[in-house]
Amino acid sequence: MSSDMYKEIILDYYKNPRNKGTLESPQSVARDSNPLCGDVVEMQLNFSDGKVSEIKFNGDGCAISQASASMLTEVVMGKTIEEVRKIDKNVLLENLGSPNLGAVRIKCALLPLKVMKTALYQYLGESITREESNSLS
Amino acid sequence: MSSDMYKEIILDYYKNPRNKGTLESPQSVARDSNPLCGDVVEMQLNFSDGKVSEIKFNGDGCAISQASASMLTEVVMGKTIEEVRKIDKNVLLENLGSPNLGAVRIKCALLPLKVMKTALYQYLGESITREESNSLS
Amino acid sequence: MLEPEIAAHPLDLEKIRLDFPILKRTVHGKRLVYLDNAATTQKPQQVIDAISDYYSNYNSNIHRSVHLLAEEATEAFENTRLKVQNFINAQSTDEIVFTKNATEALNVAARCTTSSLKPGDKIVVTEMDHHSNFVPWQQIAKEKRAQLEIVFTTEDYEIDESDLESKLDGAKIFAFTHMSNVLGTINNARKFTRIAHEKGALVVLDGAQSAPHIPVNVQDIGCDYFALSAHKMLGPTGVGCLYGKRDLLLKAPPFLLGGDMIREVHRDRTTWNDLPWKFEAGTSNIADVIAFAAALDYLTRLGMKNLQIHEQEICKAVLAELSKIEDLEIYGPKDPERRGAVFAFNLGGIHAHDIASILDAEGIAIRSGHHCAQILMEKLGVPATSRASFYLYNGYDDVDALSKGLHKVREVLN
Amino acid sequence: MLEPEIAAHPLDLEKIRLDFPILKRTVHGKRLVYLDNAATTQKPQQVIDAISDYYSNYNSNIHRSVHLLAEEATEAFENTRLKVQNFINAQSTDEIVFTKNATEALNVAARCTTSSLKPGDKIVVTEMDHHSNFVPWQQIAKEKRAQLEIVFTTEDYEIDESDLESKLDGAKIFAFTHMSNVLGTINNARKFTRIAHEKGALVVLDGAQSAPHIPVNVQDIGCDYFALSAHKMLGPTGVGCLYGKRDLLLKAPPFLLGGDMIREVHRDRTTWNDLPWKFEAGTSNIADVIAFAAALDYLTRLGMKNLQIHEQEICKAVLAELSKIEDLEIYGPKDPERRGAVFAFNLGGIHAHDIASILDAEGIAIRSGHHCAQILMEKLGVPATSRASFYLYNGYDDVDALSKGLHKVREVLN
Ligand SMILES: Cc1ncc(COP(=O)(O)O)c(C=O)c1O
Ligand SMILES: Cc1ncc(COP(=O)(O)O)c(C=O)c1O
Repeated sequence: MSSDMYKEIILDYYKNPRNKGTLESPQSVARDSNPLCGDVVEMQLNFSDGKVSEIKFNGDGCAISQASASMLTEVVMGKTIEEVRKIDKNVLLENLGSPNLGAVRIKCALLPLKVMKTALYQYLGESITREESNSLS
Repeated sequence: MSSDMYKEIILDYYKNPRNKGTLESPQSVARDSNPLCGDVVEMQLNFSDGKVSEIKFNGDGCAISQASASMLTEVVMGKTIEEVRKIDKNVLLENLGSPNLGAVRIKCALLPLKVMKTALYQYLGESITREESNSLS
Repeated sequence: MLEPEIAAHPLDLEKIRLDFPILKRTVHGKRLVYLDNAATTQKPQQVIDAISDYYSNYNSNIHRSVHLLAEEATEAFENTRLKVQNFINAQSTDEIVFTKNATEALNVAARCTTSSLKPGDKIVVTEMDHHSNFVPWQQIAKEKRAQLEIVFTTEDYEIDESDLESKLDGAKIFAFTHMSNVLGTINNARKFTRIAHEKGALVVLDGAQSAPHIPVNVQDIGCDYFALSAHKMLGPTGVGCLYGKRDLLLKAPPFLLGGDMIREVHRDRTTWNDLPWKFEAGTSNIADVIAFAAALDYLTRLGMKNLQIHEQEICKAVLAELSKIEDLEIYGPKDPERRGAVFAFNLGGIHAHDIASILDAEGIAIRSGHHCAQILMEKLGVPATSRASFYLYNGYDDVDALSKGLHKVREVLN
Repeated sequence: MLEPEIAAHPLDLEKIRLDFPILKRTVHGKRLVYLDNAATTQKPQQVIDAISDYYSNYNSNIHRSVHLLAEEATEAFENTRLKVQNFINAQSTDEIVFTKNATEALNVAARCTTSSLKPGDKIVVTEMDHHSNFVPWQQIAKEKRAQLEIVFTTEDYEIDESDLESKLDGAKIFAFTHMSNVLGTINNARKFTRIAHEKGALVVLDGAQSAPHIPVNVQDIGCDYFALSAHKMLGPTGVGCLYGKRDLLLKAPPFLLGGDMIREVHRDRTTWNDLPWKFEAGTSNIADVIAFAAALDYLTRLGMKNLQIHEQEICKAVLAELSKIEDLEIYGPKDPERRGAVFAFNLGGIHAHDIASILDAEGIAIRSGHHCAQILMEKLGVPATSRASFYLYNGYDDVDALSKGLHKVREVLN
């Protein structure tokens, strides 16, 4: 049901996106799209003292993906790298108010997390494991 | 039912084939096969005074095709060209005792007629029409 | 379609709906309003029963066997071929090849028409073609170093005729859709076929959306190949048909190779079976081909002309209702006589997936995305659209539901 | 097959037969004795019901849509893929591609393995291969000017191992059948795969006859590709599967082109979807793929090991009974452990079609002809054979019926 999917939290971030935009010279940038619906999300991050010091998202897509991206920037901001590593699908969905998304729309919600993780690993000189990538798409 | 298909007439011609063999120098020879079951039938004919004066069949195949070929040689023998032209599917099946052959086995029964007609037309310098060919296969 | 010469009479929706068991179900507690018919249609009990009846009573492999089950199955299977022949008015059952869907049919047509293509030869398609009638041509063009030309769509969502004329110059093949699965545009297949033939090009017509909705007469149109999908016209999934003119199919190479499509196999060579079996390799989808006959019977009984009139009435209602919704843009012709009842639209800046999800919560099934027409999306300048598509069991109540649902979308997301 | 570690227990035929509605029917007034299982098997009510249930309750196109019906259909469809993966013990669902039958699966495998074949390269097949695993290779060899080698069959109806060893020298591909649909021979797929791999050849295994009858573990066998057909293992017609190792499928070109198998379509280029969808163009046979899960559940519940033991018992009985019939020659191994329950035979000089017709009159359905194995017929020196093939619902009563029927054939035609 719409009320199940378009939770207050999602509608709030969708209508009033926080941290949308670009950083001046980000230390890491990642971008990906969901070929099924054309959602596009880009994440830009800066780190200092082992923490996320600045983060912005940009993109185009449905309410779910854009709200998820915006919400995620707030969750990540200020966290240590180890804390950010631990953010998974469940953490994300809880923060979105556990919407009932179904198998297709859940990909919209997860895309920003995959992009953010990709940017993090890029900064660390690592790359996303196939397992984690699968769990997010 | 077997009794419906393997009529006395068919069993008789199958067990005691008449006119099986080859002519010395036939005026017309035709041969065809049924790719579905590997039945092969050859017909050799001689004509005189506008009538079939000699006919032999040869071949390899099931009881239906071989009995039908043998029976057909007897039906055709001595007939005028115009009479032979008129022999169609119905005439053939009646002469076989109207066996209940079904859509697949009926092709076995019809093959000799197609071959005989082909030999006839060859002798006349004609060729079998697509309609007649279709009605016999 | 050989349409009986009777006066058109309106469809009896109440009676029709009783034939479709799925229409009894609810979705999120609401009545199911199924408006995703361009993707696949629902099935009447008659089709479902034909499948059960086959498996319960005469399931058997076909063609090469003499036992009774095989004979019954073979007869029923070939009977569907005859019904397809009559439904699109082909000249002979030799011209009807069963495939697994319209996509396979189009791939076969592409192979049939291009086996002697030379580098530099021209293949023409249109901007409004479905990926299934675009990607095969694009890739064969690459493979054979042929030239692919894409005819423009006008601002009125029609094929640009002057562009068509010029691009067809010297073309070997023209592949186009009879009815667009996005715009709803019904192309003048007869006229375009005549033009293409005058220029010496073969014509491959994608009938996946036309065969379910309007009377089709391939001899009258004159096209060389025609593809359809059973599941878009009340039939089961897993069955498509390729119509091809007999002399063309005779000369064309086979596609899939294996059992049933051969005449004789030798160590060093193989000869092919007669038409149409030369193009049907391996065990066919016997049950579903047989059940497709029940779908064709259903359509024929209603009358394709009546169905078309019904859909034109629905078209008028949809165009009237949706025009009342602010910021709603429909991509497609405005004239109900020139279009089918499939409507692609966008609503303000709201993403198509959000529209589809909110409508789903209201029990309304529509589609959102690029509808396998990315070239067209690019042309329209949108990443995606919503799409509502109607069929013979849809009525004014469904149009109302859609309109109310779209107002709800606004409410939730504005 | 991940077989539960339980003691083998015999099949409860009486209970099993109740699941197959067609077994209640009579043929020419006699009980149906269905012995044409190598052509296609009968279907249990569970499979028939799964189809009706889908069409009556959640029929929808899949993958690209967000409405509830589409989600339910997509989940059920992908669930079958998981069941196939488990049934043959593949490593991932990425490795399971749905096709329309085993023939299409083998054609896809042939295209996958030969895209970079060079003139003179060697493809090896065997004399006992089905046309569907022979003609594709023969024609590709022609097209690419590659060399086709055909491994001999021994007098014991086995693959000639020393001939195999020598023909595999320098070969690029070895395609062979896991179980012969004529001889019944079960080839040592694991050993032959090892030999082929040692010689540097890819292995394509035709599992159309093995998957229904014996436990299959593709990882243990080590083959690169494996093909099966649902309709030969209780499932609906219109569904096949191609297993391919993930890294090979990743590198292989797609086969059919069109909707669903693409990622992005541009005017000048197209990129492909992820595995396995890259190989699934157009609308899939959704209903039948979903219903195939019910067939796999049925087989898994009985246990493939139990089924195999049952068929070995049947084998012994058939070999014993038929050996009593004068002039009856069986073409196939004598050891029930090395063969499946499919028996090709000839009876004196009586033509196979006459045998089949007379048995049909007794209610017994067998097949007659070349069984899509003309190379093998040529080798055996016969134009055709009769073939009786058994499955899980066949018992000793059916063996008796066959034996009595064959005596009747003698009576009528001698
Ligand atoms: C215009 C058009 N062509 C081709 C197709 C392909 O049909 P199918 O997916 O049944 O192969 C479709 C349906 O998606 C279509 O709408
Ligand atoms: C050994 C073997 N391979 C391949 C096939 C082809 O299977 P299908 O006709 O389902 O494509 C068959 C069945 O006829 C077979 O027995």
